[in-house]
Amino acid sequence: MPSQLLELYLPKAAEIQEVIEENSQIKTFVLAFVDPEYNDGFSYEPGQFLMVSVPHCGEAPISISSTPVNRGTVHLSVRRAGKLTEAMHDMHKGDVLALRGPYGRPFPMASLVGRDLLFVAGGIGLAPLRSVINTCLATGHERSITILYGSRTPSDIAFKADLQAWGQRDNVSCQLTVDRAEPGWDGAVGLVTALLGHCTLAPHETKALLCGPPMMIRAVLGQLADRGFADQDIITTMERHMKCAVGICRHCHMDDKLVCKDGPVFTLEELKQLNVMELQG
Amino acid sequence: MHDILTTCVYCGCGCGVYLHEQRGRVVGSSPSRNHPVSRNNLCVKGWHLHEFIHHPSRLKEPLMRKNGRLTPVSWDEAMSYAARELGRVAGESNGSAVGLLSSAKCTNEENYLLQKLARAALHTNNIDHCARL
Amino acid sequence: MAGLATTFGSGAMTNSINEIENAQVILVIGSNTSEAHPQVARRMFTAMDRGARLIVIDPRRTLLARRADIHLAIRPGTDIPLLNAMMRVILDENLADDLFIEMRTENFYGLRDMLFRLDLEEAAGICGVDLARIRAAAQLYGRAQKAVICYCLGITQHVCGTSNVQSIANLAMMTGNVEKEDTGVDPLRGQNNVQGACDMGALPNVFPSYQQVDNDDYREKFERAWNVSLPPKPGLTLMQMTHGGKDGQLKAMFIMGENPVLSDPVISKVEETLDNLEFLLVADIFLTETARRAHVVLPAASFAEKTGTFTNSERRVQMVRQVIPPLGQSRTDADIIMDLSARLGYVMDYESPAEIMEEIAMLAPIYGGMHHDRLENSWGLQWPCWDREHDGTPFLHKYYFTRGRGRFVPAVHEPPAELPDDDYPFLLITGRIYHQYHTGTMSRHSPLLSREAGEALLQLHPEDGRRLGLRSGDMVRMRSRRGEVQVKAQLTETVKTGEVYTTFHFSEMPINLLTISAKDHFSQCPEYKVCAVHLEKV
Amino acid sequence: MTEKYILKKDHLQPFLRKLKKSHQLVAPVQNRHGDTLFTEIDNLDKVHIDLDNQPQNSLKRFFFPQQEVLFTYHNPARDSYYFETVADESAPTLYFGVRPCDMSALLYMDVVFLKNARDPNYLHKRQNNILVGLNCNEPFANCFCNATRNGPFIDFGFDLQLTDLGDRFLVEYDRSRGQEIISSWRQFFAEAAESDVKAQYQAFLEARGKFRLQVHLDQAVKKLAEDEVPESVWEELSMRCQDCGGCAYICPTCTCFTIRDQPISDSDGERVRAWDACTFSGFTLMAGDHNPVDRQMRGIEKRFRHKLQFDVKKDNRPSCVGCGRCVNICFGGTDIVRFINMTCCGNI
Repeated sequence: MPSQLLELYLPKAAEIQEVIEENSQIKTFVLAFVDPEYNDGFSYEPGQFLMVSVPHCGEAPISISSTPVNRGTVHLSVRRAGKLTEAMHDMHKGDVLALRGPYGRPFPMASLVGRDLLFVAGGIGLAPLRSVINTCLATGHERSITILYGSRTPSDIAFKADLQAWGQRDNVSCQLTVDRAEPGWDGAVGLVTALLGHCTLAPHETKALLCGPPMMIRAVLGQLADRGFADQDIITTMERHMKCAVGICRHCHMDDKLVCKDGPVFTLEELKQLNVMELQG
Repeated sequence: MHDILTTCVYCGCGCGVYLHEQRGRVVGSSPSRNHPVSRNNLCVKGWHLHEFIHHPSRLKEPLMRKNGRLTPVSWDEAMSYAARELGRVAGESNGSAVGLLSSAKCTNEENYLLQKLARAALHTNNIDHCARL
Repeated sequence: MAGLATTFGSGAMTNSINEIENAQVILVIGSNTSEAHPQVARRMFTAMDRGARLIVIDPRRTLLARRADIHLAIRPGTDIPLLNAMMRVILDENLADDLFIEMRTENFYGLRDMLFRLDLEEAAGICGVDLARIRAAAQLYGRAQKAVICYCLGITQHVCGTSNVQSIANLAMMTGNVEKEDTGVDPLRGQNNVQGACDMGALPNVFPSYQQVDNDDYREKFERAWNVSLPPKPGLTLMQMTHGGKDGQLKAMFIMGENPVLSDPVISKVEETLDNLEFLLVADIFLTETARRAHVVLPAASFAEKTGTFTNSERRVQMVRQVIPPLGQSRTDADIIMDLSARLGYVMDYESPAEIMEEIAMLAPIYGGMHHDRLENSWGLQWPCWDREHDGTPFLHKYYFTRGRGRFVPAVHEPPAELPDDDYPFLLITGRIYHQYHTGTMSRHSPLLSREAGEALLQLHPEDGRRLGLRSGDMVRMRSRRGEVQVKAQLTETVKTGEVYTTFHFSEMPINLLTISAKDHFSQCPEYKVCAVHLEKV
Repeated sequence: MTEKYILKKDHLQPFLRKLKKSHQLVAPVQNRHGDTLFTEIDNLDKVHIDLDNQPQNSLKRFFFPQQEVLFTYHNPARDSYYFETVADESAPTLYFGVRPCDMSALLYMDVVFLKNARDPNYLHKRQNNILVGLNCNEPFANCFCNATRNGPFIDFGFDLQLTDLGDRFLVEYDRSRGQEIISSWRQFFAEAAESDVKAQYQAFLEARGKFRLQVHLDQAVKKLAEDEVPESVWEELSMRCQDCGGCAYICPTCTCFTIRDQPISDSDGERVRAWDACTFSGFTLMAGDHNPVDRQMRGIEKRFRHKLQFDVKKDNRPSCVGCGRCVNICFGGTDIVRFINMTCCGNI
């Protein structure tokens, strides 16, 4: 039995190097594979995800939030949602879980070169986009980058360090908003679509990358369409129940497409051919 | 893989179900095509009949309460203690202070034996099961 | 079960499951058939595809109710006025089967007098269904040549459970819809072998085959067979045992394969009783809530690890075959009982379950011809099966009712023990759901079933939800006069306003802390289907 | 034109006994209860091989078991988490009496399990077998493989294929392994005469005329592709589906599965693959109770669209082999044939 065939579902052990508390609901786990040789050889692209195994909890797909430019570790930002993510939140530095991947079709990084970039994210939605942003900045993206990030409350704002760093870059404009203010917050209050209203964007020059809760996605898509954004210039990443992540078990199907193989990154043009719950009214 | 015909243990329809045995484990369940009730299909519980059989929290050894905690003991210790207690209470009350609950999930033969144990060995008619629920 | 015993003389399903496919009209009352008895619902769907008409009487708009030609969304606990109203309409439009009444029944005049005194408008008012729809249902049932009635715990779990059943029997006898193929009155027994457990005499008042313990001839027969003297007085029922309380009569109990701490009403009383026993022995396959309170817990073999027989709802005795040996040190319940009996000085020695069934066949007339070798090579036999030559009985009372003539027993409305009021404005109905079973001992240990239905949900009408500020998924604190639980709300049109529904499968939401211990005087069945609760957002 | 041979019917049992020396034998066996199932035969003389009735189970569970351990995991301490693969001891197997529908179903499963990625467990079992088919002279009551165009006779996918010609079988081979078997057991096979080949073709023509079910599958596929299926059809289906999963579990081409951890102890467990059905609501339920599909309304619709629309678009043929096993088993009285009738002719 050729051994490499056995690997299809077999995860690789990975040790937690560091746990960053983003907010009460989200933690970022910095991981490195226990096998150093495999760890060095490990590479991925922004937008791809890993199947994370936790003892007795099975597996769950989690998108990689770090940039592939920094080799040696991977960041997984995890929101407390189900049995596996709850178990992860109880893990500390030095604990071992297991990963397999990378899986999925990444963001089309090549098509972003030479275009203005608009990132719109809500809550944990910033995780996959963070990988794209940091990669663009690391590879010297000249055109302007606009980042709009919405959270529920100021204490819910995640990736504060990154937002700080992005703010200092001259070609990056980073704007935050919250649903509900808290004392000491002097920033914008309201939906991320309000921020979008004030941005001056050239639709034909800009690529929009979105990720967040379905309501936010629907609202933003509406605005972008009104401002003349072409469907193939709007890119998002979808979340679905996954089991095999290699296109066999069909849990993640959207009509005839599989989110694990044909996604998770889709352009709006592709999504419109499918009846996708997130797009319906 | 061997298919052994048995009767479903869930509701009162009594479907004919094949349990698939492989290397000492029950690894699947499927309907009998010609059985008068199942007729080649099962409800969702029938199709997953095999899933609870090998669950790790199945009771696998007798337990006895020792200073407040249920601790594993041998069959002989558990049974002799049980027989002594049941016999004592039945003897002292001529059977009226001992009660037995049988189960609609056990077989006819086991229900018959339990009511015989109650009446013949413990001299009581205090036996019932949740037929009313 | 007791209800039918008095009217027909036998408490089991009169006809077989497959006959439902040929019925012209199917009346389903107090049964969520597609969730509790899917194979029976399958026959109903087949019958409907062949042109049969379906009447569903259920407070909730279940899947079956949505499929029905006529759905009477009755107010819980008012089955008798509805059935009486239907019978009155059948009388007024002389759809009764006078020949059948004359030849096969008795005391019809007692029923007729009560029906003529009935005020139809008032009866319709009590059960909250408009009279025109009751009339339509009565006409539909009355005009059919072949009509069947299926009922379940929605009928029996009331203080007037026995009268409910007798009213159903009255309706069937009045229209001659019994004693014939493809007709009948079918109690859908809830569990795989509840029919068998009753047949085997696991009841306080009867030996196997319903031979009364206080009948001297029967008792002497068993005393000779078992050569031991037997107690003459009927024993305590389940509720009398588990609700004895501190000063209850019982000092020791042996509970085999049951979980009363979760399935009996007023759990606080049950726990108090069990904790005050000097000795509690439990045999089960998992450490249930009841087993945790025992002094000794014995590991039992599951149905896949032993051989024996189950009797299903249509009286079919079928083989259960061992697939694998008992796990770990567990032993079959039969071995446990035989070992215990020997230690108590009464030796029972049977080499195999087949030998036990031989003894049953000798002592229980309706199981006279049930031998494992016959059951081994057939799809089982339906009792009564008098001897080895007899091929079983597909439908009962073929020429005569077991008790000779079917007896009409008129019944009048008996309101539930506890109705909603200002303090407890909502009416709680408890019951089952499709993916789980009973107290979850088996079904909650099945990964896929737990994925499909993993937690308790309280079905609540959207309007009530809005008034209480609740959305689906919010937690609700639900209180009755006896206890309190927290449960997740599920807003749905399945239930009417003012009524809520939940289940007893989930130990973390022990609904039976709230239910009432009022029970039917005759059958001792507790009133699970009606009690008053108060709801508030957590 | 592959050469064709003749195998006398009374030589069948001796021929199987020879092959049984090197292979586990699976064939349709009628048990004492009267059901016919594909069964692993221990003793050839104690079983009644039944070639007159359709085996109620297909070959699905022999290649894609209802529950299968992928590997075991061990977590003795917080900083130690390792895995052990399970040696798959499935012996080389000879599947005898495989009808065209079940043979085609195997080829469909190959596409699912081996096209996007090569599933190790499936591949090991698939490489390890001999397939001996049997053409259908007498289609069964619920068969409609003529509508799905993979029966009643087929000419690909098998190692050996038999056609019943009365007192003898006409034998053909499609793959080298079949040819090897014929050459290594030459004493069982005679050259087929021209008349035998003609008789086979005659049997094929007759068989094509014996289908009792009239199924307009192509029309339904066209209507689905052009989205002309009225909403009333989906509503009727959603009122009938009672969420049993039986249509998917019994179907030889339904291969969806779930993967879960089944603990054995506090520190050890098995990662298990088990059958799943797209009609279950838990199939698409995500963490945090978010479900993109409303099962009651859309569960059964997804299954029929997948078989008759999406797979037609992807592999330009429906993923239904017309075996008829799901006909008349549905608790709500629907199945793929009734769905097709509802879509095309508006009645149930």
